[in-house]
Amino acid sequence: MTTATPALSPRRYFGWSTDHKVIGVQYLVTSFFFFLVGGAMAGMIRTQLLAPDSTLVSAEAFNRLSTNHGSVMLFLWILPVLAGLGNYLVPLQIGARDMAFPRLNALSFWLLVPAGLLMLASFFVGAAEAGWTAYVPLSISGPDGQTLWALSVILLGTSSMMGSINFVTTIFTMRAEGLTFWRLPLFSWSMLATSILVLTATPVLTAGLALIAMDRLVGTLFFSVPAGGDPILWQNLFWFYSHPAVYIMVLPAMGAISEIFPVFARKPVFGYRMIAVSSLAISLLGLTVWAHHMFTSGMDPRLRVPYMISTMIIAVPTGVKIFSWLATIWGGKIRLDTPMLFALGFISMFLIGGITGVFLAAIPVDLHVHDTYFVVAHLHFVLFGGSVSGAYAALYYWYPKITGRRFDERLGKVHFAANFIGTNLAYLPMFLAGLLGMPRRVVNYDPRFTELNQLASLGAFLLAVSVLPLLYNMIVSWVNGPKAGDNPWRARTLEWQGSSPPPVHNFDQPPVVTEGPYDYGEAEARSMMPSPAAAGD
Amino acid sequence: MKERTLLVVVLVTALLVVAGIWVAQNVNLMPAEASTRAALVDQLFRAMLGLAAVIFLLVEGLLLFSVLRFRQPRGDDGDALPVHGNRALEIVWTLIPALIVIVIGFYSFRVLAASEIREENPLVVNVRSRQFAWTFEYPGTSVISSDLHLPVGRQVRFLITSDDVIHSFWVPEFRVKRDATPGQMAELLVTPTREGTYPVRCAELCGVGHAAMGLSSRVIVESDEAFQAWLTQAAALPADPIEAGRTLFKRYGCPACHALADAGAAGVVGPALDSLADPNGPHAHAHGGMDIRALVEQSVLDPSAAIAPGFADGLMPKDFGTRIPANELAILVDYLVAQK
Amino acid sequence: MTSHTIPHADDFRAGRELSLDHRKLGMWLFLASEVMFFGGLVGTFLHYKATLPTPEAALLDTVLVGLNTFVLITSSLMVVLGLDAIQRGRRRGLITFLGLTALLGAIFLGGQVFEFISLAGHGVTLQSSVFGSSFYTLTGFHGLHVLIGVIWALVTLMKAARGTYTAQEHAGVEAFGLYWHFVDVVWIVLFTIIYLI
Amino acid sequence: MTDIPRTTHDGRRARGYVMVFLALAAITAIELVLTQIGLAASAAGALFLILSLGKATLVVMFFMHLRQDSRIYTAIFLLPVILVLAFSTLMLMSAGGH
Repeated sequence: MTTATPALSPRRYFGWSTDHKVIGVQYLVTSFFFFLVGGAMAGMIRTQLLAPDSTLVSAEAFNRLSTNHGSVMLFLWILPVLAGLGNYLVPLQIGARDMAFPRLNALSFWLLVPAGLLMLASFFVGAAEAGWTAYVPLSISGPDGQTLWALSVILLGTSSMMGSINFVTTIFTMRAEGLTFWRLPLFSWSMLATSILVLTATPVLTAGLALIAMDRLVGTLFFSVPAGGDPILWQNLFWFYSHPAVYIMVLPAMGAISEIFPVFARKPVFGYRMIAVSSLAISLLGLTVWAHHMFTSGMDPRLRVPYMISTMIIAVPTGVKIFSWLATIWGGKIRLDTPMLFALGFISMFLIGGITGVFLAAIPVDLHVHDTYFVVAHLHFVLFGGSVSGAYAALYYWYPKITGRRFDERLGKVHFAANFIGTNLAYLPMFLAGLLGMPRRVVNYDPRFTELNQLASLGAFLLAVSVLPLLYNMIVSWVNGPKAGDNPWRARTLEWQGSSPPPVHNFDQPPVVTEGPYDYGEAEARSMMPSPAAAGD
Repeated sequence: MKERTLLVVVLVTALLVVAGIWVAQNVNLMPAEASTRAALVDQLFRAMLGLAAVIFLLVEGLLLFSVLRFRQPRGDDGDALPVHGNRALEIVWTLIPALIVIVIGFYSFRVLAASEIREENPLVVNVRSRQFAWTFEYPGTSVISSDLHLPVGRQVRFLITSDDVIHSFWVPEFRVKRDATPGQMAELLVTPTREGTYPVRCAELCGVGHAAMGLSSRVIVESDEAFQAWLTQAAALPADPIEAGRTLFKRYGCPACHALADAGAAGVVGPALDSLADPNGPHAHAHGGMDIRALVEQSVLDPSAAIAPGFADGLMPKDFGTRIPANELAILVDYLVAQK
Repeated sequence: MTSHTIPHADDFRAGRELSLDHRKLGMWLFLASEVMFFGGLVGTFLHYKATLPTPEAALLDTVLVGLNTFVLITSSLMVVLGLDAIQRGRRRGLITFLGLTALLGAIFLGGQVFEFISLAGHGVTLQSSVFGSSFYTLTGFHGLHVLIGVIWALVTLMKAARGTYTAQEHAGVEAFGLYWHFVDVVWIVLFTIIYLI
Repeated sequence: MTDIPRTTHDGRRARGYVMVFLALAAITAIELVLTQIGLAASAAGALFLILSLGKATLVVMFFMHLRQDSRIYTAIFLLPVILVLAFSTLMLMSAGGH
């Protein structure tokens, strides 16, 4: 049914290619490199925090490490890895030959490289040291690396926006015949919801960063307090993007979970429309809550309560998603392969992040725990326990599609076990440290928090080790893993109906879709037929 | 079959509620309660913890149960039943979380309002932060201290600001923090309820000394008598004028910017003040017919009037006029003028 | 550059069902992000206008800038007339109107540079005050967009001269038109919040 | 961009554009005159905002063809505009919490 794919040399991954599949893999590999860089920084931070008064790392070096650990992990790992997954899968899931603007797609990847180099180069001229939040006036007087950091984040924002223009246009104008919006796979739905957030929130951060860069380079007075500059203004500009950013970073991972659960439970996703609508609800609500990061700052006290309410409302669509996933696997025939394990891990760990998010939304509690290790634990449970576990699940699930090979199941399970234990061990103790009085971003701490920090560091080291089986598996299995066949998981979404890896133009004839993406258990239903010609076999 | 599932649901719900209540009453993760606000916040926190326990046990329990109960039977590659949705169930699990969130929101609002009630005649304390130290000033007295002393039971009205970057004044045992933003004065109301010594933390990254700043100052909540005693002792001056002058020189933070061997000060931001009165000493330029005592007093009250060559204007605080009572100013100026 | 897109039956069928053209949709999405970018700068300008009232604001010459606004509105008319011309197959008309658009754009930029020089003469510069910073940054970024628009107009003009656009296929002209009108709308908002209120 | 419904190829559309242009020019002229009269600040503020909203709507509806194009384009443009209005209002309101 599918033509033999011409042998493509791996060299295509190193040059300018407009094939969305090549660009997808370029995103995945590049972001993984930065994941290791960010992870190394985390390792140094946790080694320093093994003892309350350790002098292994100087205070200045520590501030630079924690600033860039945050920036690298958020802007150079999570955003690009999810963009890579979206790039590879959205055209395949909707039956298109490529993205709507292939050249723009290649450019949005190739902006990532200078941006990443700029951020790493900042270490040679004195790296940024005002936290990934770069609060003014501290970030105005910092070393030159802060300017490089700002330019790097502007480039990344531009790349992210270009990607979103591509995703929205592709999903709206290039869906295959019969693939209505209510038959769109949930991963593509999540990319659509994410792109709306990217396009509306990123430009405001770009404007803010431009102001910081001008204050540092040209001597404008936007954030000069003696001249009347207002530090709260920067916080508003920053958080207007940076809270939607955390939804940008979790929605695609949620989309991946919505794809994996039906396949490994052999059962249709429960409440497809409610999940799709929840993605949009989270996306739009996400734009109205940013100032819950500023309850303790000098924001207008009258505005605090409305932000508390809108933040708490977001727990409802998130709850709908989690309960829908539970209902999906209820009564299913669950196969605990690695993608399913990570998807289950996502739910159990993201839940802890989500619940503590409601604690942080409650103003009186937030006034105590804001900017403490309670927040550090919360953000790592939603971002590492959540997004990264989701990204891992997606990597394992679509690995046969991208490479045509099967990964080693045992190594996958080892990676899951180490990752699950490591995450809980690393971040649960931080909740307690935060409640008891340990502030955030400190190079030394009160001796009463020693044991909690040692536990956390132990967890972090386990996480560092847990990446090894993943790395080995991904590389070695691609070279000589067993052939996976075209649809090893017997999934029904369109991207699995062609050959694996798919031909350069994805589908020989434009596919015609005749029923939903998750119609498991229907006796006569065939998987989404890729094209009329194949209807006969 | 219907009754059995109903029974199971009721049983599980009862179990969860009991677990939630047990957690709310027995699990305490917070430090000591040392303010009226702390008591209120801890009640809210424990209630939310109980609710969180219920939700956590429910979801993780369902997850675990499903994984065990609905494992794929060996050799059965078929699909499960094609269940696409259940309108009633979806409505329930949208309304219940919405209800929970509304209750928590309302409860939080009431706790917030209750913790910001103004009592009359609060003790006003100025909290000044700079890179990398806290300074607490007691208006109406000349007391400036790096440790915060508070009488128990009396509401404190903190007026918090910063001289350079953003810091954040946080006392974990009081359960509250407020950012010290430069160029702004933030107000914070706290009523200490438990005597003891508690740490003062800095909760906003403010530079290389951020961690040190969070380990340097303490708040000492004590009885009113002890507090008054401390206040008078801190305000007291040694009898000997030179000794008193030296104490005031240190108390008002002059050593941070000025060097003066007599007071062991080594600041470099402002000019050294050794041999200030020597007409042909380093400060000869400024004399210009002015009486040296008038010049020194003017430089304290209005620093920009005469800037020593090689030093920048605008660095020395301009508010000493309001902060230093007249009698203390006289002692300080006499002390400086006495530097030969 | 490996272009592998073999001609395929119909990529954008789904778009036509929603009467959407993928190039126009891409342009509108880009303009949406531009609205947010200027939104950030406008928010900053308004915040400081409210918190730091300054006599420097009185130095602004509303009448001169009013004329400049008139120039930009006229250039918008030129663009739509140019588009109308190509839709009727009149390539010469398109070329003339694009030339006029670029000229008017340049005149607008000249007017702004003149205003900046006179303001700087009164001591209002990027570094002189928060008002100076926020005024020059907001109007500067807009001016930058006008400059990009003038260059884009000239590029479109050259392509028109080479016969790229016909009555049936003139997507490039429409994209440029959307961008130019957007820059005009941004100026209409800026003119009001900076000079009028 | 073949999705614009074709109206007859006569000068009617061009004349329509000129009419819109004249309206824009007129509003701008009115605004300039109003600045010279020196109205009370608050009244003038609201009036100018309405006038500029009118001008912007004219350009967007007629010059940018949002009137006859798909509602999706309008939604894509309106969402950011609403967000900017909300963000700007908040920036105007909160002059710091002290």
